[in-house]
Amino acid sequence: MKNKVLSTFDEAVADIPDGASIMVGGFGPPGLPQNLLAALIRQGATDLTIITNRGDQTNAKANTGHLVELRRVKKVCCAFSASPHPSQRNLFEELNESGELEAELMPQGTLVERMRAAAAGIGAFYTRASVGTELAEHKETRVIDGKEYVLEYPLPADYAFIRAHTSDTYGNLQYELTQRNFNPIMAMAAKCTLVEIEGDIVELGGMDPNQVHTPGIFVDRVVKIPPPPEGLWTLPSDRRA
Amino acid sequence: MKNKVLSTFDEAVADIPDGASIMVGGFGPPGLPQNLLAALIRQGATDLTIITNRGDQTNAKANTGHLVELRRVKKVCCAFSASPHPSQRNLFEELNESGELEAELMPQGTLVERMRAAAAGIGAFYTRASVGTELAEHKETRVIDGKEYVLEYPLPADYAFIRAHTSDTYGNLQYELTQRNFNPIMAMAAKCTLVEIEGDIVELGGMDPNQVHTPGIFVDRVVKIPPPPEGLWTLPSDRRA
Amino acid sequence: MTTTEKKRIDRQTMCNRLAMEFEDGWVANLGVGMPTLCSNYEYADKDIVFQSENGLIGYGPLAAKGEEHPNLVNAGVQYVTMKPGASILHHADSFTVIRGGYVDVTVLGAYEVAENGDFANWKTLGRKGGGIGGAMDLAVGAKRVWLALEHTTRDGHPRLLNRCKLPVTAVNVVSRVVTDLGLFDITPDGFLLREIAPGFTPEEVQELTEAKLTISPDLKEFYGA
Amino acid sequence: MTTTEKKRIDRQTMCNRLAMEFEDGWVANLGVGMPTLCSNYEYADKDIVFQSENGLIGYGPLAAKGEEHPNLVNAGVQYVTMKPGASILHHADSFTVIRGGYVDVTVLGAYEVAENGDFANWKTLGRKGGGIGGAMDLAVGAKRVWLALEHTTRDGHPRLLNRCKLPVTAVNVVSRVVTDLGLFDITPDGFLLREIAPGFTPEEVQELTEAKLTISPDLKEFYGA
Repeated sequence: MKNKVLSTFDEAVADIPDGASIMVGGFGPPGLPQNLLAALIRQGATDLTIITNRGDQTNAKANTGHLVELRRVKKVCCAFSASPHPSQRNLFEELNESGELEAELMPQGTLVERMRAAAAGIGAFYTRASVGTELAEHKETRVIDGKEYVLEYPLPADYAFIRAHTSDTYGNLQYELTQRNFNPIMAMAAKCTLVEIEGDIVELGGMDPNQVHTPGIFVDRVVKIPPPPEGLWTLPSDRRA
Repeated sequence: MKNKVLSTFDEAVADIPDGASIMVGGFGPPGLPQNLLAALIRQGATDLTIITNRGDQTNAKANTGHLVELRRVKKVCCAFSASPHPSQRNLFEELNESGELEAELMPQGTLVERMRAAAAGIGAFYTRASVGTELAEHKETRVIDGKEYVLEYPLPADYAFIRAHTSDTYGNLQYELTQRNFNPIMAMAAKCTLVEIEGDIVELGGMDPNQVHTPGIFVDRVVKIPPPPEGLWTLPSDRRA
Repeated sequence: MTTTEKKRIDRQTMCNRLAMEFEDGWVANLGVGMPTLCSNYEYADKDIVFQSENGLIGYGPLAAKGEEHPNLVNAGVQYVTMKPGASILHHADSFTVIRGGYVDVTVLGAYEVAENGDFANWKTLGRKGGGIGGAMDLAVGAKRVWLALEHTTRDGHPRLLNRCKLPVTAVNVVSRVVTDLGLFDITPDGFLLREIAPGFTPEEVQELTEAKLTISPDLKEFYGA
Repeated sequence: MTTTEKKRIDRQTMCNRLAMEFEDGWVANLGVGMPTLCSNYEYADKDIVFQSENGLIGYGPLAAKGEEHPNLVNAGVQYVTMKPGASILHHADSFTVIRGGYVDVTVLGAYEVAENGDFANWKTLGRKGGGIGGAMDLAVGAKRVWLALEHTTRDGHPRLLNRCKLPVTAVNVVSRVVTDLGLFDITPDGFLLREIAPGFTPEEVQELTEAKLTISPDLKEFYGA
């Protein structure tokens, strides 16, 4: 099976064009593809659509928020488009308010289900999440079995940036604990999936077929994260500091 | 976490009422819950709705086909409602033709996606499978992004009968190789999930949280398969004989 | 009621009061912020399985400083531990748990709650964006939606309303509310005051509430206050 | 064409002909029955990943007798082996692979195929039931739908038709067909005969075909026959 391992993150992101849509995995630090994001920041692509859980992060250097600060993001699809408290109001929110950036906000379950629909060839689906709220105001609804549902459409992307623990050379992946989160679904939903690996990249046959979380058929490029300072690692102590 | 282990299959199926809907896992012998089916056959519940990949099997003693032969099945939802060749025509097919039994036939991907919709609180979904065929004749269709889709509704069940390799006492499950098939989805889609275990039932904490295929929150009753002849095991040599 | 000193309920006691209603074997999802305090309650012989949106089932107390696992957080991105029997799902399967009805109770925070069971917790006035997270899915998917919130805003405006003024998170879903002034059920008749903060009279609580309260004939002092 | 002895193509050669068109790295799904023979082809330095509906990715040859793993079968419930790098999905994820466009080619059997790309392979005349399996999902999801079938029925009726007479499996999806008489592409103009069985003339093949054939200006003898 094809060897998908590249040696640098810069190679991995080199062909990403302006205007690309990119899913960015992670839920908090676990599973966040910091090294791919850092490479994309160096690479320069602009006019990007970012699909990620939180749109409202602008403090990290290797986060989608930094792309927002650099004015390289035109749209963000997310489950958080404002910080929890008005006092934490940040640039992302200001750009959204001024219309310089479009933030499409949706329930987290709808976000991931729309990705899954894109992955699974589902044309649209009905969910109860957001029924009766302002998010459903201009959406089609339907009563099924006595309950109201909102119609939601697939959310595909050109690229997925994800982080996993272990890979083989074909890109079969294993995640560690809550590093999993959105990452397996993004790998299935995007046309081209880029993965940064924390642990080992093993030879073909080195991973138990029963314990592959994301099969390599969904994965296109794999890069091992180098040790710090070259490689980016977030440790709990960084967050507590 | 709650201990869900029972000692006999007869206990596990004791409360299943007439008229119940039951998902039966397995794809070929791997993952087929033979011991739960044998217990259900002993138990006597009738007027059943069976949801399973193949409706057209009547040769095995511990298969859904035996329930059909005993005239205890009113409906089967499946991806096969006739044997591949007319010469293999069997009782299931005859009962379907005479109207004594209803067979609802659908594409295999639709079958499992309808189960997943039931599991995931999805009210309905659009798929391209069966578009333009007689299966879609009386179904709602919609053109999305230039392609025609058929609307499909959830397929829930009262019970799921599945087979796994390893369990812990809470019902966290691991499957072995293609034993997995429909089983994880059925566990999520049914109100009450019964599992037969080929290998070990380990203590809480004895299974790697990263490698649980079906979390115990989806599982209700677990029984270890005893050695033959009491326990039913199908080995490849049985099928080749 | 005897006239004791007026005492608003502290947040941990509020959450304890909901937590003690959890039943053995329940799967519970706790919202970020105050609801997380429900995990501090001592459940004794009751076995509660905590589930979080990011796919973690069966998490335990917060990790001790220096013992955090870098890849193990709950929905509030707090470093947690796992109980024996824990497991991990991806996000789509995690929301199958949530929307599919496998969560027995979710305790959420809120800005407002209305007597018809609507509540608002994702967007404040005058802001274009908001923070939904898993709240809208939990609100429609969990078997029980309970809220923990301060009875009034910092300015003293009531949060228990006839109808929500802020954009709602879901309609007609809340069945129980705890505030620093009492424990309420939401019934077809609206808010039912079941337990009241020490020293407060039902009239005083009504004064701080926009919606009309029904007072339980069995009204008690707030348990544990 | 020289006049050689008439020779219908055998099934393995038919499937080899399709198999040799597979490209390096493709994910392939082979239907039960004749199409399975595509896995016997010697792909040499081309790496083909075989996927089956029951969630197996990267399976290898049939298991030797006595060496079958009881929990390892392909979609035809044949005991198979795994190649290094194989993995297992559950059925819903497996049909994500299939409907989601990750299958580069599916080779299916069929009773009939029409010049507009419709085909029929799940139900015969006079029967109420049928056997669909994964065929309808593969037909709409795979990037390429290729068929391997006998050119005529046992009674000599053509299977390459203007329009399908049997209930169709999918509409407008087939792009390539191999029969025991030749290799055909389906183009906007219908069937294009590209390679022909030894000893047959295009006129003879047309005689056994309901649909009007276009003959490739580059018509060759069936490769490998």
